[in-house]
Amino acid sequence: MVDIVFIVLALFAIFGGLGMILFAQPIYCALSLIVCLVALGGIFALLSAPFLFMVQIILYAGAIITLLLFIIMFLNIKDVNLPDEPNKVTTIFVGAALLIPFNILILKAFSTLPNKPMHILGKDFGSIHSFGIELFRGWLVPFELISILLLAALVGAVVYARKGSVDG
Amino acid sequence: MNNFLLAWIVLIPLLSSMTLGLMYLFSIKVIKIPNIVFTVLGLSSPFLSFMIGFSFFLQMIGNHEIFLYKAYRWLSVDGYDIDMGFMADKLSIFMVLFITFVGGLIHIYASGYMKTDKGYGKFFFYFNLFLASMLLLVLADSPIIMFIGWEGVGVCSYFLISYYYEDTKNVQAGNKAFIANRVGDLGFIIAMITMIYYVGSNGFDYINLEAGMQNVPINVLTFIGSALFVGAIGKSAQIPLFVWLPDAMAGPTPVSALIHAATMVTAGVYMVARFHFLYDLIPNVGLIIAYVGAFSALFAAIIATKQTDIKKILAYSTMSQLGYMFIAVGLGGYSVGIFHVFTHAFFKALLFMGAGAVIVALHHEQNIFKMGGMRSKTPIVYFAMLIATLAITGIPPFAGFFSKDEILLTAFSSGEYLIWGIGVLTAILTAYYMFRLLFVVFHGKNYQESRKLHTISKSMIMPLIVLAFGSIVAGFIGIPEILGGNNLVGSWLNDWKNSSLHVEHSREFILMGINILAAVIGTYVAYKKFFNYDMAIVPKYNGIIWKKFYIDEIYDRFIVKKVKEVSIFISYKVDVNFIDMIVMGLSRGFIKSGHFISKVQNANTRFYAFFMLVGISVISTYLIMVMR
Amino acid sequence: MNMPDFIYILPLFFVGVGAISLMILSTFKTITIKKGSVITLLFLLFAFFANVYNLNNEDGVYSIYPFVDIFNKMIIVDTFSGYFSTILILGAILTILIGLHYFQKHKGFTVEFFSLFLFSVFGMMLLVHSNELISAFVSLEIASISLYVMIGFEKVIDKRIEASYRYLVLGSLAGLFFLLGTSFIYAATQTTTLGEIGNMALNTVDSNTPLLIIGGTMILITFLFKIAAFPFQNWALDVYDGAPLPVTAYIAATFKAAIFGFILRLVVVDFDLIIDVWDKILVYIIIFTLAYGSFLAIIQKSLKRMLVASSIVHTGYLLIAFVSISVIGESAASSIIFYLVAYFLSALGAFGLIAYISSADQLRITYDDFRGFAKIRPYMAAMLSIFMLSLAGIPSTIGFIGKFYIFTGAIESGHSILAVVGIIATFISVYYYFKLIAVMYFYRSSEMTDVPPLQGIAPLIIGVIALFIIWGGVGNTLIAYFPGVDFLIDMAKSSYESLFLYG
Amino acid sequence: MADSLLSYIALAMILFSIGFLGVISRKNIFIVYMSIELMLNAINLIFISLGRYYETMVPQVMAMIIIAIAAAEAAVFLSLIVVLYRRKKSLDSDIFTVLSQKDAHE
Amino acid sequence: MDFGILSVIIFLPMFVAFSMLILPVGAKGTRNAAFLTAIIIFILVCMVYYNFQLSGYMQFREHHRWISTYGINYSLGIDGFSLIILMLIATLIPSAYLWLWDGRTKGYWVSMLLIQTGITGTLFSQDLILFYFFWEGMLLPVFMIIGMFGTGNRVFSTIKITVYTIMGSLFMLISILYLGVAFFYEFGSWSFALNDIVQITTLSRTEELWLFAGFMIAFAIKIPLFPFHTWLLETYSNSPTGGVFLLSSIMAKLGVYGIVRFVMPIFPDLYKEFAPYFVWIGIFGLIYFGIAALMQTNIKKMFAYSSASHLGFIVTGIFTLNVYGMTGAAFLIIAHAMATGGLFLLVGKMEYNLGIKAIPALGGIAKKAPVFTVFFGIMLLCIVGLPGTNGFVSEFLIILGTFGFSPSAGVVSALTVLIAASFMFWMFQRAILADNGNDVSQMKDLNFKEIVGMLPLAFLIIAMGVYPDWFFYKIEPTIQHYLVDILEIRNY
Repeated sequence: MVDIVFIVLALFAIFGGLGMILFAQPIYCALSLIVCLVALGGIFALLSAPFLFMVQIILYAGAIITLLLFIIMFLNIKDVNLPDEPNKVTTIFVGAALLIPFNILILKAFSTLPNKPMHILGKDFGSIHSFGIELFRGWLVPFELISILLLAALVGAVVYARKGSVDG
Repeated sequence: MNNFLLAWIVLIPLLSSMTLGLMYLFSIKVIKIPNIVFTVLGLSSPFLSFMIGFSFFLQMIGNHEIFLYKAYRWLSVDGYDIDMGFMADKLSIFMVLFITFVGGLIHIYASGYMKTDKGYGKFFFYFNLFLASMLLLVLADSPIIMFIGWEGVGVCSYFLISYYYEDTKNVQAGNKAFIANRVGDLGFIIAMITMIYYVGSNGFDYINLEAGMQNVPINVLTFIGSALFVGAIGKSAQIPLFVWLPDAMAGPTPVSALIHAATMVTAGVYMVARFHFLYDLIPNVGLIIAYVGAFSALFAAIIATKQTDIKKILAYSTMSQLGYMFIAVGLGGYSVGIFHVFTHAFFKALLFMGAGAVIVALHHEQNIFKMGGMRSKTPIVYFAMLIATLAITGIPPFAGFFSKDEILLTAFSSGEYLIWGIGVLTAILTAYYMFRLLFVVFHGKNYQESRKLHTISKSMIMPLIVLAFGSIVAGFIGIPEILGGNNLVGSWLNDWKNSSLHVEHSREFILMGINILAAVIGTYVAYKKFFNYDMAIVPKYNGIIWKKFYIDEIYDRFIVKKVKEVSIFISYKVDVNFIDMIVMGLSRGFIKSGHFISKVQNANTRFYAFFMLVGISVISTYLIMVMR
Repeated sequence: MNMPDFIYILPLFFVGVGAISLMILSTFKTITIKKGSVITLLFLLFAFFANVYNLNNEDGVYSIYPFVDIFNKMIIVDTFSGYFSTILILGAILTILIGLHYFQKHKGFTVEFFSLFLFSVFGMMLLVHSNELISAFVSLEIASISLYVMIGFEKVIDKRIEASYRYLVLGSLAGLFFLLGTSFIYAATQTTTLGEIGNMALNTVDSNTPLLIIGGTMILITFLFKIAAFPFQNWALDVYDGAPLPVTAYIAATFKAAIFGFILRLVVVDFDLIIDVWDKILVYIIIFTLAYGSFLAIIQKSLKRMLVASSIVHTGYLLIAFVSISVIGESAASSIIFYLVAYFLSALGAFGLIAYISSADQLRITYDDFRGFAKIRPYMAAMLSIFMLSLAGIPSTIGFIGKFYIFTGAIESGHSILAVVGIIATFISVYYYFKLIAVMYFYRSSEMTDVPPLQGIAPLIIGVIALFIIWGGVGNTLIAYFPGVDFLIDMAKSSYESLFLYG
Repeated sequence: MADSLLSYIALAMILFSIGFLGVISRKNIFIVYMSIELMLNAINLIFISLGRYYETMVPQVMAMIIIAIAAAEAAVFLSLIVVLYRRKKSLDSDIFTVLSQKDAHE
Repeated sequence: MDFGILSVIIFLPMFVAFSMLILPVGAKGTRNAAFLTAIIIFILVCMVYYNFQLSGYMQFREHHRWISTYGINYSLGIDGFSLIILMLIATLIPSAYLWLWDGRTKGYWVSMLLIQTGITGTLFSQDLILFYFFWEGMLLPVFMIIGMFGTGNRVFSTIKITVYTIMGSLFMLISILYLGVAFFYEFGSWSFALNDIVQITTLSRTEELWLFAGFMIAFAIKIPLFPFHTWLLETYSNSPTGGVFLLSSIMAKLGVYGIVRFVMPIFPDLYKEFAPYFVWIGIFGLIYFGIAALMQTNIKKMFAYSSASHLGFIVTGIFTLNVYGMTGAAFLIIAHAMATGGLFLLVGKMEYNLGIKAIPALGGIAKKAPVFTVFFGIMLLCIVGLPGTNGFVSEFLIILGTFGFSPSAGVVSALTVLIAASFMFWMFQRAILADNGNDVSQMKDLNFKEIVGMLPLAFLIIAMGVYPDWFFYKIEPTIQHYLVDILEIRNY
């Protein structure tokens, strides 16, 4: 049962990803990405990470991609503005070929880890409670740093988004 | 002992020349110095040297003393010392005497000849320097010091030949002389260095060399002897290095008289005589020397028969006479050779000076066929020239007869009949071309009467007379025993007297007769052809003899031109197109690769990412292989 | 809160607070560029003094985890980080001083720029202080994101935003490999804290090594990307060229130092066991990096691009020392540190001076524009020459000593071939560095009135840098009781020692 | 299948590869951005599966941090896209070639 | 001599140069200061010469720590071989300054002073890194002086010589570093001092070969030996007088000096093993460059070739492995420095007056400038190796040494007397003596200062030719030391 769920979700994720890189229209791509991300969220849940499942749905599918869609709409890109991409598929195949050794390498390395059952753990694991405790006990520094990172990104976004005096 | 005076024989002309040189520079840059100052300085040095030399000569009479004087240690490397040493034995003193004497006379002559020249002081600077070098050459006690003089002589001749340096031709002639001499020097240096290694372990003066020579392998000695002889060939203008001598006539006539007749060119002969102890051990090389001399004599005589330039005729005759000398020294008759050097110095100097006088009188005309009838115009010169011509032709009792006769006698008695034959043949030719010259210049008729002659100063005439006298009597010091003389030269130089030189009296007389006959034949032919020659006709010569057997052209074509081609090939082809190409090609290659690589730098983000992907892929592949 | 611990993070604190306060201040119209820069300088100076205070620790070499119960060993303060912080802060200070003229002349800059600038300094400093991979990545991101924006700050210029875009895409892409590597290392060792990784690796030698190696390799890829090594170098030329000159100077001089500060710590402390695996890869990477940079630099006509291309070459030199670490840890690491200082000074000087010269207008860009420069501005030309000589590694400059250490180390560790390749690269570099000197001195100028005369603080600062370069190269041969070259290398060595205080 | 760590890793790597392919094959800068987001998510998947594998919360925290980083990048990226589109009126990343060596100021 | 006389000799010119740069002094003031410096250094060098002991070992040693981490020391010292080059420098430079007296800018004088520092520093260094330091440092002022004050395609030739010589010296640097590392591995401490480096025993033959090559390439380029000579032509023909003077008369010799000072003691076995090859390379260069010089129309290029030809001969000399050849080489270094230096000064004047370098465009100088011609002639005769000049003594000794090394090589090397004579005299004919109808009315004869400057050279050329032994005795113990102690040749 879990296997089937996993396979279905994995297929959704993969096809979502493929759709993202294959569709010409950005809007379709964004939608494919949402499919992919939601499927991934499902897999997170399979991996006993309910909090992250939630975050994935809300933050990614909800916020970031919505923002993306908003900007796509906002820019109102017409078909003529879309770049012509004749070599797309060729590049993908060549790139895929080049990525094979990389993937083999990584899978080979992971196969050295001993096999362990991966069924869903109890309620406590992955819950917001245990998550919060881990975050604030052990990972305060990165957490605080994230805030500074976001501040910096904020300043950057402001700088870019602000209309320059000679902008055009 | 007052041996240090030996050094002064050399030092006096040297100092005098230095003073002259500085004074000359001073005079052209600051204040003009009157010529008389130069004259006094320039002329006094040969005679002072002559006096000193004569004093040694006097001390030497009757004993076999050798005077040595080591001034200072010239060089000391690795415990091996070479001294700046002077040595006077009979040979060197003999040379010193006639060099200073004849040289002094030529100095006097030059003071008249060069009177109006702007570089009067410079001329005497060179002249004295030359004299100093020549004296060093003969007075040196070791080959290396001799070489200093040897080269000094060469470079002075260069400067004197190219004395009128504004004209390219003169400088070229000087260059030619110097380079040809240098070829000879190459041989000299090689010989010298070989000697140091094989012979000179105890010291490098003649005495030690002579002692050391005995136990050296014969092939080494042969090598040394041959190399040395190359030096002699260069200096004494023998085949094949003679080409410079005729061209050297570009210098002022006193130069020709001094250098190319009396002194410098005889250095080769002197050198062979000086190394008699070496050549005694290697008679084969001596024979080669004799043959080279013989052929040079003949060759030069043949060329001389067709020349028209008065000085060139004399130059070829010099070469021819030098050939005689080499015949003598090559066959071991060192004293004979030196005797001929001695007599030759007188009459050849006389010939040149006479010719010079004629040339001056005719406003520097040198073609004999444009002269003519000078007998009446310049009678003293005529008689001087006549005596000299008779002397060179070998008419008894003039100087040349005795020495030439002895040479031919030497050749005959050594059993080298071919050489003897060539010698006789050359004697005929000598008589022919010398009288040809004399007849054309002094007896030719229909010359341009209207020409106004340049006056010949007394200082030019006086030495002529002295030398004419010398040309008559010089031979008497070497009258062979057969004629009742006691061969002063031979006994003076008896160290070098070849013991094998004994033939029957009757045969000696016959030989003498043949010589006289040869001279007469030559003279007669010349008389027939050129006495009262019609000067209106300037003969146009052609043919191989007039062209001097194309030797110059051959050298030019096969050596000079080739070297120049190689030079151009090296400096403009190899260096520029090959070696520099590699260097520049390397840098161009760098820049080219830079441009090639910059294609990667195409500002395409996707491409950059792709490039990264390739890198990652390669690294992954490597890791897969490493980690199994 | 105990005071000593706080003192240790005071430099970081000052910079971070400075960044945030400038962000707030930037909303006020009254804060001009000049005032902003003064404030920035003020914060940086505080940080600098705090840092120097820390460095002058009475124990000599020190190593401390401040607030260990809260920060959980994720931040470390030791001589090593102090040394690098000094470089970074100094770089920032110098950049501000040199670039002030430039920022004032160019319209596009606002006070936010200084805020971002301080953010990036903060990120870099944090990077050398991080003792944990995730924090390190976050620090790296802080620095990078600030830099992306700083590069594209003048968004009216195509060049700038393109550079920004390219750096953003490729930088993020490269950053992903860092995360990937972290995940693998975590998979192998169940920790991301430096020091513990090494211990875990020691304990579980066999089973998880492949994962550790791959994780390390992934991090190495990011590292190679950030320092612009082959084959991850393409961005460098575009980005540096596209960036405003002071920013280019800043990135070239300091960012490399920060990256090396972290990676040295990581490699020396944790990857001791697996570093040999990379030797062969790195050898090829170095050769290609040197070749690529050299060939690219030789064809450049623009001075800026030449300096940038040559910075790839300098990356190659640094990597030579990096390879040597596996054999001769101490001297190789300290030679990297020394070379970083040498390059930092030379590059900052060179870029800074060019920035100063071309701040008024874009007139002096190519070699040819510098024709006869020595006649107009002899002192500037002399300084520029000193920088070029130092970059080329000619004796009597600090660059020579740096190269000396690196090549000696390479030979010592048996990588003679790398030393030879490095030498060849140096030899090529002579061509393009000396070309500038030749152009400045050997030609007559045509028209030369537009150069800003020597005024303000920038030329003074650059002059001081030039003197420092000479001092670093000559040392104490002339002045007997003055610290010589030894001083710098001793510092480098003690900072290396501090990495092992907690074994 | 869902019990094996390797299958999760494989899925993650596939997604990562797809993302990489997107970066190298697509000119549209939106899609480039989305590809990077996808890759980030793939890494998240690795972390989370590792968390499950070792039964610890740490990787989940890391994944959370990564999501935050992605958000920060998104802010800058998207604003940059706006700037780029405004200036170039195009989303084709291939036309941004001011800085290529060919066009470098001579 | 406890005040560090060698340091003073090295750094006084540099100090003066920098002072002049900073102080607001004009060209004239700088020139006076430079000349004064040269004179002071001459006096100091005379003191050194006077106090020099007749032994083959290093004297006047100075030793200070410099970069102690790597055992690099500031270590100076001289022996007989350095001494003669030092004397040469001290004599030549004031003379040259008198010649360059008028019309040079401040930068010119500063460069000259800096070059002097580089040269003397190179000469005294006993530590390999220090040596490299000065060796490279020397290049910079040369670079400046050629580039700023040269003629023709000066920038190109400047870059060429710089890149060329730096290439060589960088290979040497690698070799030096390698030696340092080898010393470290063998003895456990760092040192680059020559005395320490020579003790290394662990190098394999292959390593030694590479290191040897590294050193030799650097020196061969500087000298220059065939085939590393192509920088020479452009540089010599485009350099200003002072630059080419120093390049030809001193710096080229420093290449030879480097071989003797460093290559010989560090690689004695290879030195002996490769001696035949280098003897032949030298002889080949001698002939090759000599022939190439023949058809050069640019007078400075011709001298460049002539210089290269003689330097080949010097190299032959130092590789003959016997006292004759090596002393001869040392002597030829002096002789050639004086003659070539003098010639370049003279030609520089000619160029300065007439603005032409092509031989066909010259001629008739002798008439216009007799004193000039006299000095020209003396230098020329020295180059040609005429007895009575020191050129002969040295050539003779080298040929002697070469003959001792191999008779065939000796015989071939004797060709030098012919080759030099042919091109030099031909040039003399065309450029100076013969009147080719060219306008040389601008040519001025030497003025008083120039005569004073040239006199020491001319005097020494002749004095050393007439009484060479007087100059020999300071060198010989050093050469003996090289051969017996370093090369361990006892019976040669």
